[in-house]
Amino acid sequence: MATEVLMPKLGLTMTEGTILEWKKKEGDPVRKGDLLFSVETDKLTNDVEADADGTLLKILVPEGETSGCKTVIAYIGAPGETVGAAPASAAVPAPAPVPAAPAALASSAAPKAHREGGYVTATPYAKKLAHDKGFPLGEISATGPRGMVMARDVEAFTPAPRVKLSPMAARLAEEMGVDVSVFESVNRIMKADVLGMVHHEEPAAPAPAAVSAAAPPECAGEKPEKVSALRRSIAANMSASWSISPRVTYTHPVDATAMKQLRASLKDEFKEQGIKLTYNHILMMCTARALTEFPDVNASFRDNMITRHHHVNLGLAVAKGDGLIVPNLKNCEALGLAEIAKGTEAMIEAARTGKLTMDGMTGGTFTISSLGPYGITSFSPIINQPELAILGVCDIVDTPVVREGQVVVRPMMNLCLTADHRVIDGVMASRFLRRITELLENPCRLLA
Amino acid sequence: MSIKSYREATFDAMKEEMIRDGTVYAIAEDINGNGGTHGRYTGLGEAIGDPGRVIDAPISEAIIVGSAVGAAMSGLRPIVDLRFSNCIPCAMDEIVNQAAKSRYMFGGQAKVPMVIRAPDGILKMQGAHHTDCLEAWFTHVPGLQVVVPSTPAEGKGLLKTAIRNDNPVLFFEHKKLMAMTGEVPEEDYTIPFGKARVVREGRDVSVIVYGIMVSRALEAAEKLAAEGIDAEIIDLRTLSPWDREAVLASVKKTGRAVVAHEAVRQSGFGAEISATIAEEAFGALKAPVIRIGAPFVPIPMAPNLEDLCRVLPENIYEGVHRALGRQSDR
Amino acid sequence: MRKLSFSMATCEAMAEEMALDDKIFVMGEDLARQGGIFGQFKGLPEKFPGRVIDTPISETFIIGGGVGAALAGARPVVDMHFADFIGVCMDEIFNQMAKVRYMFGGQAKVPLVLRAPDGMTIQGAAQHSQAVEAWFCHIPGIQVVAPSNPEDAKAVLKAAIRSDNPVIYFENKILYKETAMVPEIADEVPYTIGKAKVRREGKDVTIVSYSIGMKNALGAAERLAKEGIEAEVIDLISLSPWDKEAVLTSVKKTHRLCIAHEAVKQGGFGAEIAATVAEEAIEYLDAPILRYGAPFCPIPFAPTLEKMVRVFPEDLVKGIKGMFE
Amino acid sequence: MKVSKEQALKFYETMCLIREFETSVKHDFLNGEIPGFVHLYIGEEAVATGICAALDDTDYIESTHRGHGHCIAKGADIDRMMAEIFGKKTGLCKGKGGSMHIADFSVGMLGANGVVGGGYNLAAGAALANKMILKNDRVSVVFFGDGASNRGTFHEAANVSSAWKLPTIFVNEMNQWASTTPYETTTAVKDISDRAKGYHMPAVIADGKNVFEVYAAAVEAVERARAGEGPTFIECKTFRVEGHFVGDPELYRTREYVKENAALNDPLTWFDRTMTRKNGYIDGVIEPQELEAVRAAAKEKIVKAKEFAMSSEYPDPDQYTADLYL
Repeated sequence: MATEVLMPKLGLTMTEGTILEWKKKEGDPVRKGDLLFSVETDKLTNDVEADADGTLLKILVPEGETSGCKTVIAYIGAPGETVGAAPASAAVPAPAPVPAAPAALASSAAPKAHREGGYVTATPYAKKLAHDKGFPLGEISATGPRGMVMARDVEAFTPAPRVKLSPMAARLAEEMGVDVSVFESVNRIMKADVLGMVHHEEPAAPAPAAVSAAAPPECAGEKPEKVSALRRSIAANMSASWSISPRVTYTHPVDATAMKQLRASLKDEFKEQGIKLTYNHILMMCTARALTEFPDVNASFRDNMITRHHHVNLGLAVAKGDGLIVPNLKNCEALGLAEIAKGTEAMIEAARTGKLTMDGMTGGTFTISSLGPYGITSFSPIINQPELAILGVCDIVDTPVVREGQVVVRPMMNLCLTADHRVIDGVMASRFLRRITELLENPCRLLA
Repeated sequence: MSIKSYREATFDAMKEEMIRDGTVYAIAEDINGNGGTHGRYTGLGEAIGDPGRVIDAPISEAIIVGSAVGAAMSGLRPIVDLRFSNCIPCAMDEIVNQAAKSRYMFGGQAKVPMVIRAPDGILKMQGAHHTDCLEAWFTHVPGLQVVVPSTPAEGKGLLKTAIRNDNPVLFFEHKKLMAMTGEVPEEDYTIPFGKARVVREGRDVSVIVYGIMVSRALEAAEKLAAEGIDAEIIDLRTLSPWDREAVLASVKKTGRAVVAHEAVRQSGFGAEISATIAEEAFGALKAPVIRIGAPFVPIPMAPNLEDLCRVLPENIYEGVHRALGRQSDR
Repeated sequence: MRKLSFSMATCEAMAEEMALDDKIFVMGEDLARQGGIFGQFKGLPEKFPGRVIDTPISETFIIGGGVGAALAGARPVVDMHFADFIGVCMDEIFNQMAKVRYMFGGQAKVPLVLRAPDGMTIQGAAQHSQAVEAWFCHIPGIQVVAPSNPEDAKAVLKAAIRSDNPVIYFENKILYKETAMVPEIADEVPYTIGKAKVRREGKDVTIVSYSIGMKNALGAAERLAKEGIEAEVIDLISLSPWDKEAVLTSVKKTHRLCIAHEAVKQGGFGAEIAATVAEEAIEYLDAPILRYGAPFCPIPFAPTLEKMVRVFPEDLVKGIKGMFE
Repeated sequence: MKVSKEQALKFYETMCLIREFETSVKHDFLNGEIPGFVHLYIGEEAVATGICAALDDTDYIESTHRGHGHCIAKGADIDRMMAEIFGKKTGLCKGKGGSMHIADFSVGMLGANGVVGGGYNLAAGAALANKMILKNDRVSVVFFGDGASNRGTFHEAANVSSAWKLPTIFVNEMNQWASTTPYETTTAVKDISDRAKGYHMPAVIADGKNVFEVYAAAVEAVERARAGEGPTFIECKTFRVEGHFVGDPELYRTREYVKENAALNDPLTWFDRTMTRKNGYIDGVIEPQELEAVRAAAKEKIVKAKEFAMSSEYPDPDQYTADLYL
């Protein structure tokens, strides 16, 4: 009897996945634990391991195609074994996603068998595994005998972002089918947030009827094309942010001379340690320091409540394929330049290769977006909710400036801070921006 | 190397040891008549050129074992044969209160180097008085050592160790082993007690067995391998002392354990093994520890009922599946 | 209710049952003249002349004879003097007592009680101190009980005498002197063999024991309570059959299991309990199973050495606290 | 002592039944139809027959692993005996016991015993219960071989039986072979009955091929037992014609030796020879054709018994846990 390979449900909100690559061809021998395929979800790209030994008999969902979770996408079995045709559900693209249940209600989705008396039964190793990974046992669906969670269940589990909702928000989210997980937040989501989303979130996969209704006039060769899950998720996030935050962008010039000198003086010695030092890293260091001094900027705002974060988790907008993701580096305030440089490069590499962990994606407190390399001298970035501000970094341009009455040429760079006026007024924004400038223009102050 | 039956291999072991050491002698009922049960002693006296050291005993287990304890304490190395494990209880006191304790009670003044050979296990329709596997009792008795060989070669090496060993040793030999043949080294070799043998390496599940159950486990492993399940099989060889380290190491590797023996399941030695795993390899367990043994009844005579009391490859195969969570518990 | 010692409680049980059924008789060494070496038969010879029989020192006859008497329709209660000597009549127990009913397809029954005083007294040494209950839990066809206090001693013995199966009744020698309140009139059904009792309710850890081991279990539970750990203490009372359900239910509640007995740990009955939980409820455990028993050596004589082979409440306390680290 | 001709024919019938039964069992075992172990009673028929003839149905016997003869002599149902030996559900023990563990409590046959010397204490216990507890006059007989007389259990049971004057009758089947060992090589006494002296027990030696002699000894022993005078030791000199078990290679003795002794000790030929001419056991003689008729009838019974056994079912698997606990 051949084993079915299912489209995994990697996390609470995933309803479908797109096969990026099959690591094995039909007819290849497969051992349990081999990489079998990589799948793109609305958040990350995951490599999925085979759960059975045998031969990859048949691939039902080819590369590039999307299929709903838990539908059969391939068969593994004995060589030559014949397998039934693909179940209808697998052949057609995923159906419109059901509203994702909020995390708070998620456990109701998992099998009941193993939770009598509220205790989640699991093998000792599964418990250890879940504990080490910080997974909540209760959310892991059990496939073991007597309904116990097995190690394999823990391994197949990808946790949902830890979203907390107010009861009212949870109800609304359910009724209106809002995917609350797009808030990657440590904060409690309130009614207002959900309502804010409803008007802007575009349906992840419009019902066919809706499509024809909204269809643009058909010209030869033109066809509405489904965008990637990642793009849809970006779209949702951006519109959400746009609707939620009344924002102002402040621009301040920086004399990059000292910054360039600093990099020049450290570059080689860092290189020896195999560390590539960029202006971004210096910028992050200074920003982190400034943020520790402006708790209201290193914060998030919700339902007229402000949460001031104890750590600076600096997000960095990273281009990825046709999209953009924002991984963040934790506790930057405590990191030295070398650590920041190392951490950042690793993070970017991970982001580009889809190796990011959920943890690397969530919990940011402030974001930096740099378009310098593209010669941009001014722009107004959009805040990465529920943060309160984002720093846009522009190109360094040799510019004639007046110093002590003399016109001199200096490498100048614009910093564009977009701040949420609900919390951050002009003066605070300016002071913050000015502080970063001071630190960049005179890095010794970092020691002060 | 040469192909020998278990009967021949253990015969060689005794012959070589009795020639090497004049203090070794064998005593049992019918030992000269038909060469003892299963003909394991046929021609032994002549083979060692000293028929006087192969002694016919009256039907009196108490005397056979008791006298051996006395002889051992006075410098000899008796090999005692009890014909059927079910005869052991007739000499239980001599074994657990005399043989096992004499050295300890007397502060090490005496030693009791003796071997008690006891054929056991289900052959065919011998009924309740000739078939029990009683090894568990003696693993609970400090002072005794318990050996359960699994092949002709193992039998030879372990029996030699048992004879040279200075402690009282119970040597349980499944009746189905007697005719089993296999490669047996010609040379003189011994196998240390307390060292298990990994019969087959595997990564998915540890199957812990001993005696006749080893070959049955291997049969099960073949079938499992065909399904891509890779079982590791451990032959304990000796139960007291037993190789905890080997078992724990294997279970920590595979995360799953199946313990099997032909003896009655309740309070059998399998309980000690799986209890130890539950204590000391707990965090590594990916599944319940599966324990397989005979049901809680004496062995019935009718063949179809008797079959229900055997532990066969199918039972181990099914147990492994349970350990893998392939099917839920019965 | 009045205070009664364990041994007097067993005497009462015997007297009450013997008065009800004159097929019941007692047979063993040193019974008639001094009522048993531990006074556990006091008064019976006088009350029931001719039904308390002094045997020669012939264990195979005491047990084998008991089996024969049972087959002939009597209801013998036989005494093993010291459980240590039970090996002398192992064949009569294992091959006869346990099997005759089964081998003969249910034609016979063996309503026999074997009373076996066991355990360490003070310096009884290797051949007068053993706890060997585990052997008999491995034998289909007999039942094994081991009460831990005077009240149970009486109820369980009455149940054993009324049972139509051979029952081995292990009575710990230290417990004989234990006194406690025991009801005057026993219930109609004194005790159901195979049922455990929860001696103390708790939510944090389950301690399972029986016979003298209960002293350790309850002692440890008290100390643990002072440290905020609520132990549930289960007294198995009957080892074969044993109350698997009671243990599993408790473990599913507390998620931790500690087992203690006086017998040698290796191959002891604790292993059966632990193995059963490891197979049937491992998914409920939050910590490795703890098992306490004597180390692997005979019982030494010298007090300093004997102390080394005993289990103490402190041992359990230490181990159980470790479960919460 | 003299008996009626009917009684003599009854003896003969029983002995023939045993002989035919064992012959049939041997044949079926060698043909692989009967598994396990079977130990045959051929050559010793007069002992079981003579002893049991002196007992009532309510008296008890404890048998050995060579117990078919005792079972038949005590009056067990032959069909169900045969079925038991084949392991069928219609067997006396519902297929749980087999040859070595055959019993018929309905006729006071308390069971064969797979353990050599396992029966003494049980018999003594039954005797004790009957005399001292249940207060009736039933007697218990324990059969045992010369080999089994070396078990410690013999001595414990003999001592209590005599000390308490229990109605136990020790019947030693002195067949000269302790399985494969000539008894004299492992036994100190020439006559096993010498051991009775040590227990202050009256002993008598009977010619094991002479059913009348055995019967007479038994009658006397039963009288003593019922009269509360205690146990008796009856040693019956006989000969084990077959190997220890069917299939025994008998490396320990020659065919000639066996033939010779079998002829000397065979109870049936002795009976034929003695009864067909004037003798001191019955008035008159028994005609050869009368004997022939008895033999034929016995053969027929056994054929039927085998048919019954063969046509019976094996036990239902779900019965394997039955009959253990009550």
